[in-house]
Amino acid sequence: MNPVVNDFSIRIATPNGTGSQTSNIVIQRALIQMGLIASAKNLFPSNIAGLPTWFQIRVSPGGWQTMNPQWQVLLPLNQATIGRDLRESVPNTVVIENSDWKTADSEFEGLCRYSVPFDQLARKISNAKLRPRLKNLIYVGVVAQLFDIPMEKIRGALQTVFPGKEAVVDLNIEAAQIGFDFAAESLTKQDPWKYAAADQVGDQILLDGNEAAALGAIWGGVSVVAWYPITPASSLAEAVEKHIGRCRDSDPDGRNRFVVIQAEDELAAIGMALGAGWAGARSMTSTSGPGISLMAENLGLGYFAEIPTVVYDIQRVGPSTGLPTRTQQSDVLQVAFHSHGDTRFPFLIPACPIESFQFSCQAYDLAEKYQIPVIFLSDLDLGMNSWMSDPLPEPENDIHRGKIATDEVIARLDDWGRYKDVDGDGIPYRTIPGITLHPDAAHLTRGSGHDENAEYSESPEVYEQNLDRLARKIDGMVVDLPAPIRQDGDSTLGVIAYGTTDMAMREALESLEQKPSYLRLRSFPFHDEVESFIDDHEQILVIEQNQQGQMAQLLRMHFPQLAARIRSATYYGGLPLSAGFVKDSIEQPRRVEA
Amino acid sequence: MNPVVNDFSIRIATPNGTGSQTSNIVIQRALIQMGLIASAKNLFPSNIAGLPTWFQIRVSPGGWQTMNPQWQVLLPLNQATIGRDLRESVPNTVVIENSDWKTADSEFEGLCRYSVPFDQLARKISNAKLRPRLKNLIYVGVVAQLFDIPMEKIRGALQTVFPGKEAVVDLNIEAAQIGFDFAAESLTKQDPWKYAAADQVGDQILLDGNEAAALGAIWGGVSVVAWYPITPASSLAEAVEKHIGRCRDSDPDGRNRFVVIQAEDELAAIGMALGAGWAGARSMTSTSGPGISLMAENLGLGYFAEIPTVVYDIQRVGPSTGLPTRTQQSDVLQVAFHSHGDTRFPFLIPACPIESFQFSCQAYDLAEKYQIPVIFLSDLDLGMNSWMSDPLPEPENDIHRGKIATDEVIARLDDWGRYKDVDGDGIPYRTIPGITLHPDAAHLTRGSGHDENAEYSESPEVYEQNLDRLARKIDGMVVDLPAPIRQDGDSTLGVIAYGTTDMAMREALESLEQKPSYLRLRSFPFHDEVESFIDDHEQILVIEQNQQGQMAQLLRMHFPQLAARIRSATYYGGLPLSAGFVKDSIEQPRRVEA
Amino acid sequence: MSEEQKKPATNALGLAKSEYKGGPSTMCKGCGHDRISEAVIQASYDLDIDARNILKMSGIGCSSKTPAYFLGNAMGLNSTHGRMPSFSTGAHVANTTMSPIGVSGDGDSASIGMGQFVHIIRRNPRMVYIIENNGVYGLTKGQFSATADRRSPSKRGAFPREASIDLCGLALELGATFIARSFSGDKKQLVPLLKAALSFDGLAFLDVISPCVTFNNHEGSTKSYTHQKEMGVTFHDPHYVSPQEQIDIEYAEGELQEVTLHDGSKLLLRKLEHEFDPTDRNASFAALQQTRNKGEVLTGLIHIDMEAESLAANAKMTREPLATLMQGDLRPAVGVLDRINGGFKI
Amino acid sequence: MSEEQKKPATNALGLAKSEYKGGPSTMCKGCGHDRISEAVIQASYDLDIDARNILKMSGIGCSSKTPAYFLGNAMGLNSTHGRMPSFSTGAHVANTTMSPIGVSGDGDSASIGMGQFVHIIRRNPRMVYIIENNGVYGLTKGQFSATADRRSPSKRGAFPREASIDLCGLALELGATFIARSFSGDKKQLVPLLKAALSFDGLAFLDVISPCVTFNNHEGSTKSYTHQKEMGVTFHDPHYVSPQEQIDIEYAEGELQEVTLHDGSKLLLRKLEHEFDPTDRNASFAALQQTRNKGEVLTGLIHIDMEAESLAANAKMTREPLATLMQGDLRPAVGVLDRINGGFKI
Ligand SMILES: Cc1ncc(C[n+]2csc(CCOP(=O)(O)OP(=O)(O)O)c2C)c(N)n1
Ligand SMILES: Cc1ncc(C[n+]2csc(CCOP(=O)(O)OP(=O)(O)O)c2C)c(N)n1
Ligand code: SF4
Ligand code: SF4
Ligand SMILES: [Mg+2]
Ligand SMILES: [Mg+2]
Repeated sequence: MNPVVNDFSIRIATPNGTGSQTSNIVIQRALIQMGLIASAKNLFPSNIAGLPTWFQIRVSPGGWQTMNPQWQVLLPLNQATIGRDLRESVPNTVVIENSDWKTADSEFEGLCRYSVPFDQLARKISNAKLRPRLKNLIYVGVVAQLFDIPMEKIRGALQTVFPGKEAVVDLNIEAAQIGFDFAAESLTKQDPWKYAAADQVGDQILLDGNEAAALGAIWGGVSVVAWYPITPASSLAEAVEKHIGRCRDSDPDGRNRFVVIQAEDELAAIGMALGAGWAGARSMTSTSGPGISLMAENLGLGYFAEIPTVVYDIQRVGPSTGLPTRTQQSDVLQVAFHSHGDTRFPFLIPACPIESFQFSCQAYDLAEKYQIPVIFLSDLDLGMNSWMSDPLPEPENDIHRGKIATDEVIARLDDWGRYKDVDGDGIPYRTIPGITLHPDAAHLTRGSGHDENAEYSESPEVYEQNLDRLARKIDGMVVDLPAPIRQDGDSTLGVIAYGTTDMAMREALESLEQKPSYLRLRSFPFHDEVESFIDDHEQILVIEQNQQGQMAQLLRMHFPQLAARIRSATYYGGLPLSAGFVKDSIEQPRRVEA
Repeated sequence: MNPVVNDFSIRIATPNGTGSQTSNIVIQRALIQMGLIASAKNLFPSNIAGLPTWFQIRVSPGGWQTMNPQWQVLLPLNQATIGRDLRESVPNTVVIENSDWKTADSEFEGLCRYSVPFDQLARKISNAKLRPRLKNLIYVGVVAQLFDIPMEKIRGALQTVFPGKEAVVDLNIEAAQIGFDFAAESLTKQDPWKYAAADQVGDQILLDGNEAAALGAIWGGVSVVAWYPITPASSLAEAVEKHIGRCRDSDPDGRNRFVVIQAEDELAAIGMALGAGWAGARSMTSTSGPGISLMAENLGLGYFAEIPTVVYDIQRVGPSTGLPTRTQQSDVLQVAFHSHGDTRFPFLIPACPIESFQFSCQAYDLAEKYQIPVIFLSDLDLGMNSWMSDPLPEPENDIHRGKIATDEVIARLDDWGRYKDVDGDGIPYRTIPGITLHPDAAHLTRGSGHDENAEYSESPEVYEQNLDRLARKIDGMVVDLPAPIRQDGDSTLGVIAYGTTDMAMREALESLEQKPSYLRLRSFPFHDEVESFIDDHEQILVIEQNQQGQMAQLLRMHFPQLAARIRSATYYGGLPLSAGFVKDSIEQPRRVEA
Repeated sequence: MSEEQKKPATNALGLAKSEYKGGPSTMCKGCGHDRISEAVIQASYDLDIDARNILKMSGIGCSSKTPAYFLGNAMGLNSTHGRMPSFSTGAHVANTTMSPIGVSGDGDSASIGMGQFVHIIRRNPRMVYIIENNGVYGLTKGQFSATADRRSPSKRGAFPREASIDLCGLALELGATFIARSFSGDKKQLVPLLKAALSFDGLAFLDVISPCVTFNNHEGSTKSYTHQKEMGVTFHDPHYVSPQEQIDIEYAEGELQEVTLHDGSKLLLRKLEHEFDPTDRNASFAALQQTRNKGEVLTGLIHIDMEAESLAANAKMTREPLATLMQGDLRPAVGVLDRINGGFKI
Repeated sequence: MSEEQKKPATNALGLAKSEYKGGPSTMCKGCGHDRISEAVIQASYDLDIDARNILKMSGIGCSSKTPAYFLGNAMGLNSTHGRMPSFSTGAHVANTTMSPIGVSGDGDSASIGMGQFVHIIRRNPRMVYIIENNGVYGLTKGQFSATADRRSPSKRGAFPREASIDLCGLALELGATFIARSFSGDKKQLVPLLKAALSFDGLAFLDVISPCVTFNNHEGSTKSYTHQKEMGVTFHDPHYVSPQEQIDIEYAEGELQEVTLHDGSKLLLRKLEHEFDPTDRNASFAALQQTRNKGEVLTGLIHIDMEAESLAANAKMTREPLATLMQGDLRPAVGVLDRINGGFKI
């Protein structure tokens, strides 16, 4: 059998909360240390311990980090799902089974089977107390032996997981070695899969999108963080809290130049973020589905009273509680027109850790320049899965705080007013309480009708003019928003995608004979390039991870002249999108509606 | 000067909270007693006492109840706005001024001026204590004398305002008579306007849309009402509370077959309504802008867990607090896709009190048949202004509770499951706790992923199938939703409007030479007729009361093939829409965007 | 095995205790919440409850998942985070013949749900309201909740910055009519209190300390099993006697306080060290104050008010379920609309 | 008129009292809220406050409109209904050199805002939190609020169905650090309490009974001017002494309790009939209980805790305004990102 090198996926099925996560990460990291781009998808349940988890590690010559819906190697180490795991495997899948379990032989038909007496082997672990946890390392050793991961890479990986704790590393290595030795002695290689050192990694790093976004916030100058725990957004706020004190200098007295507040709920979190933005600090909150819904009213105030803040919406499967630990892109229409009345919220859509960092950092400038809550629209796949990435680049631009009505500005401007469009761009000069001290500056910010001087007004004309100015302001944002990325193909078909769909798109494009053009949206409101891209193609297919084709709808609304050519292909099962779905959608439209 | 009979508007400007409302209503009602359709628009501030209010009474040969943006007669009885009131009046407007105030003569240039020493006349009122309130009746008398309203009609109107309180009526009449006598003696008629008895009224009644909707709820069988006060929706819940005990029989022990709960906020109000709907009662809540935003999360649960309830959204000017006492139609996009994730909420759009009654009544059947929160989308103009209307008609249909999984049904159906699509229409059979007792019936309703048997599931396929069924269910609703009303014209232009825009539309159509076709939407999701109407016309103009042309956007999304021909004309100043705006938009597109 | 041994014991409805179970629990092993589910099962079995007359209501959290694991024959609604009270109120008024058991967590009720917690107490619908109190957000992995107290470090050693909430003290201040605190590890106390709660016509609030073994059972935690065993105090042992039962326990004169509940059942309180009459609101305040000042956690029946009216009584609601009223009951008689129209005639 | 008479009196900043006014009030004539605005004006004037260092925060309601009617030179934020606390917390931490005065209503704070009210007390940011308590929703025309008490009928004669909330009792139970109640009609008491509140480093909560003349000042109302005059009781007269001032009032030995506030100013409490030490939390509980049991409304300083740490102190926040930190303060130094990237290297 010809070996197939560095081109297969391993799926590891375990119950969650049993410590298997460490083992899984160790395998991934060992591969990275071999110079391979090893991407991992963690399919975990909304539960703390005991329910099924799958961890899937993919290595491919192209270094794709897309989820591979099929796996070539399976470790069905969860008795609750073993039947299903075997049934879902294609013929010839390599199965590393626990020979201590009674599973009908018929279940393994057509599969390539290695039996490992995990429970027995576990008894060899010297530290009896830690045995239940260390036991998971045995399969690491088996995998290492079978597929050629050198044990020193396993050790290296363990050292990144337990930095500075050599004793712990040794304990883990002992367990892994038991597996390794068993495999070497008792298993006969019958499959083609193997790893070999390569040079895919270079100076790439491994991190998840939420942590990258958290760092972006710190580099963007966030100083007030108000949040409420929710999966998959918690890790973003927690990462800010973890890093900010270490990255940002304290004041001369050693006191913090930031504050992180765990609010009592999302209504309060967004209230705090907006209160801070109003008072002049760079502020943020992070949340997901149910939380973004709860923020509706206050976001409307932020919009109408023109208060900067940044809201991270890490999308999960909706509606309602949905699947808290699965991914989707289904808050698009909601955030675009969030809150009652005529509103339009700008949002940024990162597709990788670097964009998470950059867009997050940039969001603070945008929020302050345009005096509006800016939504950072990511999702669970990007946010919580770890990604190989080039190192995060130092931001190119300095922090810009937009138009501030300092005392000098007020004195200089003819007849300044808080909501006066002095420059014709719809953007007024905002005050910072305690900083702007000019006698004309004081006013009461409010969500009710107000005139250019922030005075209460019920005048229809004033109201219309104000809404018109707001529309102008938001239209004008596109010059500063991340532009779409266009890549022309050799077909009359143009495909539009955004966010994490990008990974699957790029992999699919690579494999297509006739290549459609591809436009990746990175923000809303839309740039003119979006219109010209649509105009340039006879057919447009929008591929996205929600049921209704929400972005396609948004595009139809904005480009009615071109709406007729916009079709959409949607996946909404909650798993990270696969290249196969994209390829199929392009080649043989399935789930594609007019 | 030739008299102009029954074709002019009177605008009365007063500070609010001074009791002038009674006088204004008395004039309106006296005109109605003369057989005239006298429509009234109350332009009141968001304040309890002291701020400017305008009350505008219109009589026209066509009996139009649209707001007339111009007035022929002005009573500028608020010193705070007199300058502006005069300036906004067109030449020759009749002005009944308070001669006790010092207003520059120049302000009255070009106007037809009657001076009345209101303060002096007030001293003639015999009851000194009540003088401050009764004083307002003086202008009623003046108006009556100048424009030919018989004093017995004034008395008749007062009797409808103070039923059974003849002494109060007498006190009011005394004050009105003072005005009447003064006008008769001291004013010389110099204008053409007058009223004359006519036969416009027939058996028409006078009521506001909120009260009609409240009665619709009672006839629709509502039994649990949970609400939180907010203008302009409070009067709806309060009207239910006022009428329900008197209309609905008590139980044999004299106890209430309903409960009205003033909740602590809108989150709780919708929670209670959904809790009640889940447990089998017909339930409702009423709110407006900020409140509908706060309901986002719970409505998502209602959608996904398939719980019936009725939500009245009486729209006011947004975004944010906006103008709480002004009208708009700007929650359209929000309610259509409320809450995070893929959702689509059905809504009903009444255009008059009778439809308020009927749609409200019908909403309970719809909510239960389709197991979904149904939105009743009205607005301040319809809800809080009083309208002449034919009497409310007895509902044609009996109450229908939809598919209930009674014990017999479960026994009959093959393998019933709470979310199983037995009939192929996407609508499952729902249980009613305590009523459905079959051993298979018990389950836990949840907002998280669930299979056909309401069991928790994270399966991608199950999730997709469930969302698809929901989409099918909602698509299917159109057969039961109020169909659009189509009226063909003689032009290639088709105009689409909905809700209170209808009044202005109909009046404008009457006055147009070349008549466009007119389609009035009455619900969402859209009927096929909407598509064919668009298809039948070269150009489509959607006229609505919000800035973004939200319904036009919704139409573009749903009919992308036809989107290119959909333009929109929008008014969003908060006043009731005028026929003039509609006419202008059709004739010489202004504020019309692609 | 003899015939007799095979048949499981059954209650007056002929049901085995196992028939009061729900699905298999997905809690972590040792989680306090599972003990509370067991107590609910025990109490329901003992009280011969037909589970089909129970409404299981909850919010979001590990605790709020537990209704899936008890009374599998009852219907339930797992609502949104912090909103169990409003959903319960609605469900209750829709059908006052059903008994709602609301389960919530300290995050669910004391953080996001604080508003609804306060207001359901004011409204006093008939229901059992259990907070499975572990001082953390279990399901989102161990952040502090509002009942985490300042002395109690997280697993990583951080201390809460904010004052903690004593849910019983709060309920008492708000005028709650039935307030008890218990401990998931103390079935002997919890079960009779649950029974009394189920017999009470009004809101019966139970704050149950329920350690989170995964995130808040470590040394120093004041919501751990160890801490509760050390610092928990009670002033009386509860004993529940159903209306049919005889009081067959012997007590010394004056040792026993008897509270007769709305359904005729009795809660007997055997006095321990301290004198304390939980029907006296001032005494309840004092007992709470006194123990708190000492850093103790008072458990047992803390307050009961047999005079207060429940929501349904107060709102003069029919005793029929609104949920089953028919067209004839709901739609006003023919002619009523004419009268209404007449009233709008000018 | 002599030269001297013409010039209005000014304070240490050289400002006339009129310069502390706001826009003309749009409250109903006689509304209690206007009296509270006046008290804020008076206190600010007396304290020589530069209004530009004040943040006026509010929610939605008649009460929440009043920040437009005082301190016209201060900036303010009229937020959303019930959310003043969160907006204030955010604004406060953004710039701890400013003093927030939050104004709310009983509807705004005790109904929709209950959650945020509870949690801001736990968090204890430095601010003055005033609830203008009239027992009704003024702005939406007279529905009961959660502080309406069961004995107090609406204008149309209906009685509230639910237990009322005593905001001071609640704040005390929650561990509030400064709790006072006053009456909009009692400037002599309200002004010194406001001054003390402004000098306090922590959340200073003032529950001010403020009759709504339009909807809740009728006979039988327990939030009317008459009722408050009849049933209001206090245990001590407050007198505020700024750090610069001498204590020039003469009191008998033991008649005076002195509380030194964070900025060195003093609140002198002249004892009336009862002994009562508001720094003793147990005494505060007792005083509240005792008066409530008699149907009285206790006013004055109810509790003060000079030991508790405020939010900013607790969070070890810099004393610089975060609002004005510059690129150099905010963005980590060059090289830090390399270090971070290094940490992600496998
Ligand atoms: C609106 C909303 N915000 C946040 C969450 C995320 N969330 C789920 S459970 C939970 C906390 C649960 O804590 P608690 O009620 O104490 O329950 P426990 O898990 O400790 O039993 C949170 C914050 C959510 N589901 N909904
Ligand atoms: C989310 C939301 N719900 C409802 C309203 C309507 N509303 C405005 S003010 C108010 C009550 C105000 O009562 P209170 O706080 O006591 O102030 P008061 O007018 O009595 O001073 C309500 C319910 C609103 N503005 N926003
Ligand atoms: S995380 Fe804590 S609360 Fe949740 S199930 Fe585990 S032990 Fe119980
Ligand atoms: S309605 Fe009441 S609270 Fe509002 S301004 Fe008038 S008196 Fe004051
Ligand atoms: Mg908890
Ligand atoms: Mg109030």
